Amino acid sequence: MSSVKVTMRRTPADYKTGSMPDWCPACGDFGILQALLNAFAELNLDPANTVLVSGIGCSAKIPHYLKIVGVHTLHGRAIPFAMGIKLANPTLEVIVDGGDGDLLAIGAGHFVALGRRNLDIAVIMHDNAVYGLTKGQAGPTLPRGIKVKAIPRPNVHDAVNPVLLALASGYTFVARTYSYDIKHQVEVIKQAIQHRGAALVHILQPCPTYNTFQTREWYEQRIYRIEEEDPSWDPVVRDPGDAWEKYNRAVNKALEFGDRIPIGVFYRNETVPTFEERMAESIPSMLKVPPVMQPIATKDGKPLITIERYLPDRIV
Amino acid sequence: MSSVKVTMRRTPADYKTGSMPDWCPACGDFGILQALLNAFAELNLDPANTVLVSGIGCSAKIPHYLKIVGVHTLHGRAIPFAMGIKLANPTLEVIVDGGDGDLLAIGAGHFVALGRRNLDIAVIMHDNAVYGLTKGQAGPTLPRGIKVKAIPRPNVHDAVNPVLLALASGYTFVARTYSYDIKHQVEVIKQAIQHRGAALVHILQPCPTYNTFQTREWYEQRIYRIEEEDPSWDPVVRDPGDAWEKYNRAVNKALEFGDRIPIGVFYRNETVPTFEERMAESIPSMLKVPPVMQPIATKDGKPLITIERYLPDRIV
Amino acid sequence: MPQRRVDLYWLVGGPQGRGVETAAMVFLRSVAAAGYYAYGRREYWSNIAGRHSYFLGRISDVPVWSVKSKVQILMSIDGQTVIEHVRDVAPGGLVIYNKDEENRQFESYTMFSKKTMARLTKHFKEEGVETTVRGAVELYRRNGVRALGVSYNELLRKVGERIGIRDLITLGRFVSTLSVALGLAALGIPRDALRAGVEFSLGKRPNIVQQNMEVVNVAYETVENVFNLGASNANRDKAVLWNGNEAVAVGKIMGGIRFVSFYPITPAADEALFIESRPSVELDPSLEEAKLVDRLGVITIQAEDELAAVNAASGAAIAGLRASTTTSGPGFSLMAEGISFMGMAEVGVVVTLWMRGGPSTGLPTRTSQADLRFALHTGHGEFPRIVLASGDVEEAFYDAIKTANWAERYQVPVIHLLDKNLASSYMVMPLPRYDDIRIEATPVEVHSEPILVPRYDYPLGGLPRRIVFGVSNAYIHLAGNEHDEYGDVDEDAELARTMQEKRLKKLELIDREIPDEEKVRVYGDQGSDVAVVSWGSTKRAVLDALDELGGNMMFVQLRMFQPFPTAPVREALRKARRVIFVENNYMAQGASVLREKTGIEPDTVIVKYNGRPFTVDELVQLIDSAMRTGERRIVAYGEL
Amino acid sequence: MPQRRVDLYWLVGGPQGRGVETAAMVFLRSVAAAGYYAYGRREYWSNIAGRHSYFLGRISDVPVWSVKSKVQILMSIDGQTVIEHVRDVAPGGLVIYNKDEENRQFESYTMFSKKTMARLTKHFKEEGVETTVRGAVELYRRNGVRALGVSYNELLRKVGERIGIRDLITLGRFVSTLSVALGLAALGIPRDALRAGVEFSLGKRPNIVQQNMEVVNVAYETVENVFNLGASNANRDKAVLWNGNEAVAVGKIMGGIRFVSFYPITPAADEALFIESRPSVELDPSLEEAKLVDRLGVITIQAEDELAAVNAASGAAIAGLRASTTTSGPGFSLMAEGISFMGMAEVGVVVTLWMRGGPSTGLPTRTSQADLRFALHTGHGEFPRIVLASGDVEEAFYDAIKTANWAERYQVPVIHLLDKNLASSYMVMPLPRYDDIRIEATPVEVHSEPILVPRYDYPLGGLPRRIVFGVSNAYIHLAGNEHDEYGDVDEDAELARTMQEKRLKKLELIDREIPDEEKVRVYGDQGSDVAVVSWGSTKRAVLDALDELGGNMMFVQLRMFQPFPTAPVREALRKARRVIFVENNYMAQGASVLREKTGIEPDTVIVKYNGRPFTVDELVQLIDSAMRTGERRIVAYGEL
Ligand SMILES: Cc1ncc(C[n+]2csc(CCOP(=O)(O)OP(=O)(O)O)c2C)c(N)n1
Ligand SMILES: Cc1ncc(C[n+]2csc(CCOP(=O)(O)OP(=O)(O)O)c2C)c(N)n1
Ligand code: SF4
Ligand code: SF4
Ligand SMILES: [Mg+2]
Ligand SMILES: [Mg+2]
Repeated sequence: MSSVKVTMRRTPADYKTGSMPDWCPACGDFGILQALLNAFAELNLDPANTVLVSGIGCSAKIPHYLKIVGVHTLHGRAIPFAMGIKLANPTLEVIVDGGDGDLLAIGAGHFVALGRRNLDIAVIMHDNAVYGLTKGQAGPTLPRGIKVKAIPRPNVHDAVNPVLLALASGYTFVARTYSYDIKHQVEVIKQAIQHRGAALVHILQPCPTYNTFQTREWYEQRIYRIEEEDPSWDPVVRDPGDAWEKYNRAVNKALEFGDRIPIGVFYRNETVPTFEERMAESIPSMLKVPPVMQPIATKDGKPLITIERYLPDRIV
Repeated sequence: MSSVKVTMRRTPADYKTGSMPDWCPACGDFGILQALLNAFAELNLDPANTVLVSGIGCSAKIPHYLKIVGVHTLHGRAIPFAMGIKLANPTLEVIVDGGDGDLLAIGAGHFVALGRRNLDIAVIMHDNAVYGLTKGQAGPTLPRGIKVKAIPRPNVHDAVNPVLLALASGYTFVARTYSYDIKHQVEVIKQAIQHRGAALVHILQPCPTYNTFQTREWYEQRIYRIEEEDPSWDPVVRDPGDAWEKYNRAVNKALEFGDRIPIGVFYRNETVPTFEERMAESIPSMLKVPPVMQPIATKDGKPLITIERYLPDRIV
Repeated sequence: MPQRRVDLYWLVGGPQGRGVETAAMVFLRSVAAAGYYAYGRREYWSNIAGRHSYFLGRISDVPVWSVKSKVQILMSIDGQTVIEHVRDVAPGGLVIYNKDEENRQFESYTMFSKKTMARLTKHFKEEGVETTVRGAVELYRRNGVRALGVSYNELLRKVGERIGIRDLITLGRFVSTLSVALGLAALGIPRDALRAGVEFSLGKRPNIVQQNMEVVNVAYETVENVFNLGASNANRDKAVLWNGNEAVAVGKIMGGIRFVSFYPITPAADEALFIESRPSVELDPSLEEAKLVDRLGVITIQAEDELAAVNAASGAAIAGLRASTTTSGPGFSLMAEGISFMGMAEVGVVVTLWMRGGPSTGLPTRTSQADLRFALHTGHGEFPRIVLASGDVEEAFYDAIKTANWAERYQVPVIHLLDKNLASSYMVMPLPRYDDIRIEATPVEVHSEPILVPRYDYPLGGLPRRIVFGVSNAYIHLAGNEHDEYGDVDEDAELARTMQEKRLKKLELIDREIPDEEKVRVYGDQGSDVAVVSWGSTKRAVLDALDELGGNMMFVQLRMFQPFPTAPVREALRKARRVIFVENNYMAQGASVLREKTGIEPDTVIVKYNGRPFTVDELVQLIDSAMRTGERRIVAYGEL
Repeated sequence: MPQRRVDLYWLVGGPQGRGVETAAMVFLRSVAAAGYYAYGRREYWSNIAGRHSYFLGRISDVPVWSVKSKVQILMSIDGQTVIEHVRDVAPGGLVIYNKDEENRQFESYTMFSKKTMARLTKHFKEEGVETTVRGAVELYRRNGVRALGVSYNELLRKVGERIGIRDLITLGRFVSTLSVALGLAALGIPRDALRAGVEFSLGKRPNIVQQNMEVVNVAYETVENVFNLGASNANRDKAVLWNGNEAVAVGKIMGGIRFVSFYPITPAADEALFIESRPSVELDPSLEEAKLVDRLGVITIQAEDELAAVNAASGAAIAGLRASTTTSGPGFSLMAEGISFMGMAEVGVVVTLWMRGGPSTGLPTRTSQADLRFALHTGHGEFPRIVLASGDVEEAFYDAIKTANWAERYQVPVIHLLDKNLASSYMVMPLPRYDDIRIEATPVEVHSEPILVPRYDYPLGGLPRRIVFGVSNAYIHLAGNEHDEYGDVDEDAELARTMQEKRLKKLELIDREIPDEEKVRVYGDQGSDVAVVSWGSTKRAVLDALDELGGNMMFVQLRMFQPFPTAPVREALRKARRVIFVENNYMAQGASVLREKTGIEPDTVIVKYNGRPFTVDELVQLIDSAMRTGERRIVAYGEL
């Protein structure tokens, strides 16, 4: 990813703004916020070159609590916004935060498209399986037949599996973690940010207010770390030739989500060119001088190109 | 699925309208049209109770060539329209036809959501890997790095695998077939229509005008029938207990798409309740008297309900 | 209707998620049980727990649906409420607060809006009082407001003793009941009326009811009856207590709507969720129709996004079911393409638009009337549509039925404009006059043999055929492309022209068929010198303001914006020497439509765009100021 | 400018996908090579191959950009063209057709529009001729048109002999060149000019050029020079041959736009694809700027849908890049929410809207001006925006540059209204005056240390700060919710009011800063009795019609609709005794805006809504009729 100017070592507190989160007490989002603060500090990210793009939801309030560039956008659309930002300046660290509703219901099309692009951004999914901010409707990851607090009848939709969907869509880094486990989160988030390509961090995030099913206890009974159970687990593709096998293993692992829920890195493959690199094939200057730094006119405001030069074959 | 009034045996010609398709010569869509005609005749579908909903694209012109109820809607939105129709009258046969762009780019969110619902409709995907009707841009299934006729640079997006995506989304019938193989298509389409639940028929459809890469020859060198190669292949879940294993096998089979392309049925599971059934849990009358046939008022136009009856607890 | 003997404004506030809604419901239901009409508007942040939230309301002997910017009684759950509303209680009024919080500083309320806190700090400093709850109490007193401080902890402990709970944290759950019980006691509402209030908002489990009634008892023992309302002697008829979301939901069902799609969004979702929680409606067994089905079903679909919601409703309508979708600004933006499709394919769907503060995510939980122009012009291309705005909860209910009729008959999108002010404002509403309600079912074409039917083969100025899938025995084609009578795509220039004309002539038919009084209503004397013109949820505040102002004034309520009733509006305003337009937006959109459609230019526009509705006193003052100064544009600032 | 010595209308038609475009390009480039200005509008179906398609155009000594409904020369690739255009050639004109198809019945053309065929069948029957190509030829002759039938097969065989190809199917690929070469021969265009035409549309491979030049030779040997144009003696300056899509694409790049997102849609996609095929622009090495980068990059993104397209452009603009997205009606509908976001978050993006026939999918390849109101009001809530409509390809080019400047400066969505008529109409356009072009870069805030910057802290009536990500060394927050100066969410009522005012006051600033002549242009004598008012791509047809009508008339072209230039428009129309409004839609939307914004009510509106633009002769006749009859509404029917 982009190079980071190291001027000083920052602490988690350096990334805190004065704004107090207005989440409910014990909300899983607090854990994610802390993990981001820690990860940013450990990576010593430059706040002016780190952009966090969020959608709309409880989760999406997070940029206001972080002293970095924060872009709080539209429900479901954080990924397209992030794409525009990243391409305008590929040297930026770009991170997307969103809820399960944000990214997998209204935003599912963009979620899939990001995989197809392998744009070098990290998507942090706050998965509470409900629509928090609109008062607890079923989210796309809530299992069918479950009746959580605020919904009038048991959920009629099947849950989608974010890890599997990410793998099916082409993400080259796919991981799952848990919002009350700060340490695990920090590790995974750091890797996702450092990964060169589209990364998904699927965070199991209890919503104590509305998700009365997937509670802290529920998760903690089920969660296990992949590499603890299987010390030989190595999700990293080091050679394109390995990709097929590692991908298949990741997909099979992803299918596991029920009584036991694996957390950790499922898949990581940096042998696939990023979208920026693909674009640079036809626009070679893009990775040398970021587009935002390229000139648009002469000093006195005259055009840099002429039709004669740009379109000689059209001159008649 | 719904029962079909058998008043007479219809032939494929009975389902033909006077309108002549305005597809290009040798377009793969002709094969799909023929397969639909044959399948409808073999199932002897009642034209007034069979609804074909299409999006926008070359593919989406198909309802105009069929003597059934045809609803030619919006680019990417055929699935939501079909959902409304099917729920309004669950006794209808509802089929969606759309292109790869229609269903997997602009419509990807609905494609995923349909899987989560397992609504009893069949989706016929005309996959030519290009945007035919807008003159040949790369479609979401075109492999990366390929430059087909009308695109100015090699494709910068990775292809999405429709079969894998359908499986990841929860479709309970997933199959692939090939548009120049009428017989195979008819078999698969018939099964999809008869399947109780959300069905995907992924049809490899050459576009001789724009897809200069995935041509007839290209496909015919790669395609093979799953059950021919593996006579023990049995994709049907007969018992919920089998679902896990059959699903896993289907996913693994789906990963195969390259030098060899499997066609046939990947997965079929009727043990999952359909969306109509899930809805009927809270609206029992729905499957007895289709909503379109339920009364909305008394004969003389008076309301059927009163607040006193509907909301006694709100009377003050 | 009886004389207005009682007319009292109230407010109850506290942190979101800590019982404000419960408290307000206890309050409303209790005063209703005492025989009053009542009203309460909910104000809250886009937040689940902790931000300051309140209900502002009124009680009276007659139906009421407006508020003033000063209340007679303020009931507080926390100290922040006491601080935030320091200017909102009328002299002579009463504020009830928790003495335990007296010393708390502004900053100790961590979810206080930075801006509001800064402004209040300035105010307190200027007044020379400390920035604490105590400082606020001091200011109330200076303004002639009685401040009644009681220790909530002490009272709760007293309750605890009686119900056998010691733990103060557990007892905390009674604070919402306590806060309003104290108020109701001060108002002199008969104590037994509170049982209905408790049961209504907390359910009828005896244990819960009994515990809360102990809270009530303690409150009544603590506070003396100051206002002395007693039970109403108005002897009003049965009424219903609901908010706009609920009234519209029930209107839809009564109007035959059997499919409601939505994607969760404030302030629309509660309408759909209300239906979702009562999806099956038992018919009166004595009805003829009950023989076919004993329970009617209403399908609600939580879609994956608003694109799915709008087009699924279209699908249901295409199949022949009365269908609707409900949303707010951001979702409505996503529906533009689907609405344009309805125009082309001739599909009738009721699109309910609950306006909220914009643009973009804006102020998701605050009100506005800024989507009028967008509703009028949403969707590319030209097509007929109906745009109707309801003035209050009662109208909204009846309009939900009418729009359902129109959508089916004309096969056009019907946009029903409402707003957050209506959505989450509760009122005690007289029960509907069922005899005035008509569900006008449009005849369905039914064929004996399956047959190809040209859906669009209808005469200029007429209506498309009504085909129901699975009933009509017809196979039709339908398209969003330009098409011939059969719905098959064709680009012939003459065809394009004539189909366009067919579709758009429907507007003239609609205009002819729908009576003028649905489109524009005049209150007061048509011959008045001064006409106040407005639309939507400002209605009651305007009417009440004109009442107070007296004089030669009428109110012209614009209801239908497409087709626009040009002639009746011109007629209504013909004699007005002065026209004052009131609306809850910046651009004076309603006034621009008036100008566009009638050539009438209002002399003054009074606008408000801070996310809060007009209050009656604000309008009294601003209309009066408009009359005196003739200013062209007046901005209202009221923050309640 | 020289006198108009040559002024000739032409048409070439054939089945889509069988060389109509190639033929038209050969034609246009050839006459350009002969020194003429030329114009050609493409008409085609939403179809890839087989439907009837044609180019309708004009050539002259002076720049031209309009057509009439009768041409002097009709060149046909197939017999259907001869049938479809049977009424479209002026007496004395020439139709060139393929004798081999003479016997073909209407029905043998399987992709004939059912409706068009039915109408032509009726016409042929009434005229008593057979429904074949021969019948059509008979009708041409009756109308005084010379019909020149040649056997295309025979000519192709002759070509085949010379280039060594026997197979008639293979030779079929030359039919497009043949059809126009026959026409160009009849026009008397110097044969060597055709080489440029062939190279332009078929490429410079010597083999191909040589083969096609043999086609040309055979054509020139076959047809005599009827019109005797020769080379133009106008001696015109260098010009560029392009269409509106291309002119806007180049205007954007010149105007500094470096990011164009799109989802394929007619008629917008060709603009983006044009850039995508030339993504990297080599700088003149002598430029100072070439030291930093030798090749500028322009990013084009084919998004997964229009929601992604609009918001990706917003993202790029937020980061500080000049960004644009391009679309047509259906896509624009999907952009409403994103545009509303731009309004709230203060993001400047050029949204290029190529209008086409609606509503819904409508007539995807036909023109219309029916999205004006939608562009003005799209997106929920109220926010500033600029809406500008260009009148012709030349204006479109310059406007693409200006809109890029404005979007950056004002940080508002800028909607650039164009239409299909502009998109795929080619013209020989004088090269731009580079000296008149200004790219006005807005200063960027740059800090020496990373610092928190309140992006929205700017004075009322001012502009938000310009921060470039990775350059400014600033961290900012940005939100689509209502926010404080720091972009942090707050719902305080006073804050909401003042932020709303800050944003909307930008409209007044924009109105002050942008000169009147960008907003409204008056052609002809300001004091004229009669004013024809119009907007968008009708401009040239109106101007040419007024030219022909002569008399005391002026043309008022409305360009900017938001902010609307009320005072200048009132001034322009002050003396007009009669106002005639011309536009390509049903509802007379431009006229409604005029009425809303100025109170001026046009005496007559002339509208057309069959998917086809106005022709000059149609306007001459209808304006004249408006003058004579004073009718309030006149509908134009022309089908070409
Ligand atoms: C277009 C649109 N539709 C609906 C909404 C209303 N809305 C706000 S937050 C939200 C869902 C939040 O759920 P999720 O994304 O899972 O985030 P969470 O609050 O659970 O963190 C919705 C539907 C909106 N803002 N915009
Ligand atoms: C909202 C919207 N965007 C874009 C278009 C333009 N459009 C028409 S067809 C099409 C793509 C067709 O591709 P596909 O769905 O793969 O169908 P095919 O033509 O290949 O069968 C597009 C983008 C549209 N009609 N509506
Ligand atoms: S509603 Fe749930 S997700 Fe939202 S802040 Fe509260 S606990 Fe967290
Ligand atoms: S463009 Fe391709 S998909 Fe479309 S009709 Fe032609 S061959 Fe078929
Ligand atoms: Mg969530
Ligand atoms: Mg396709």
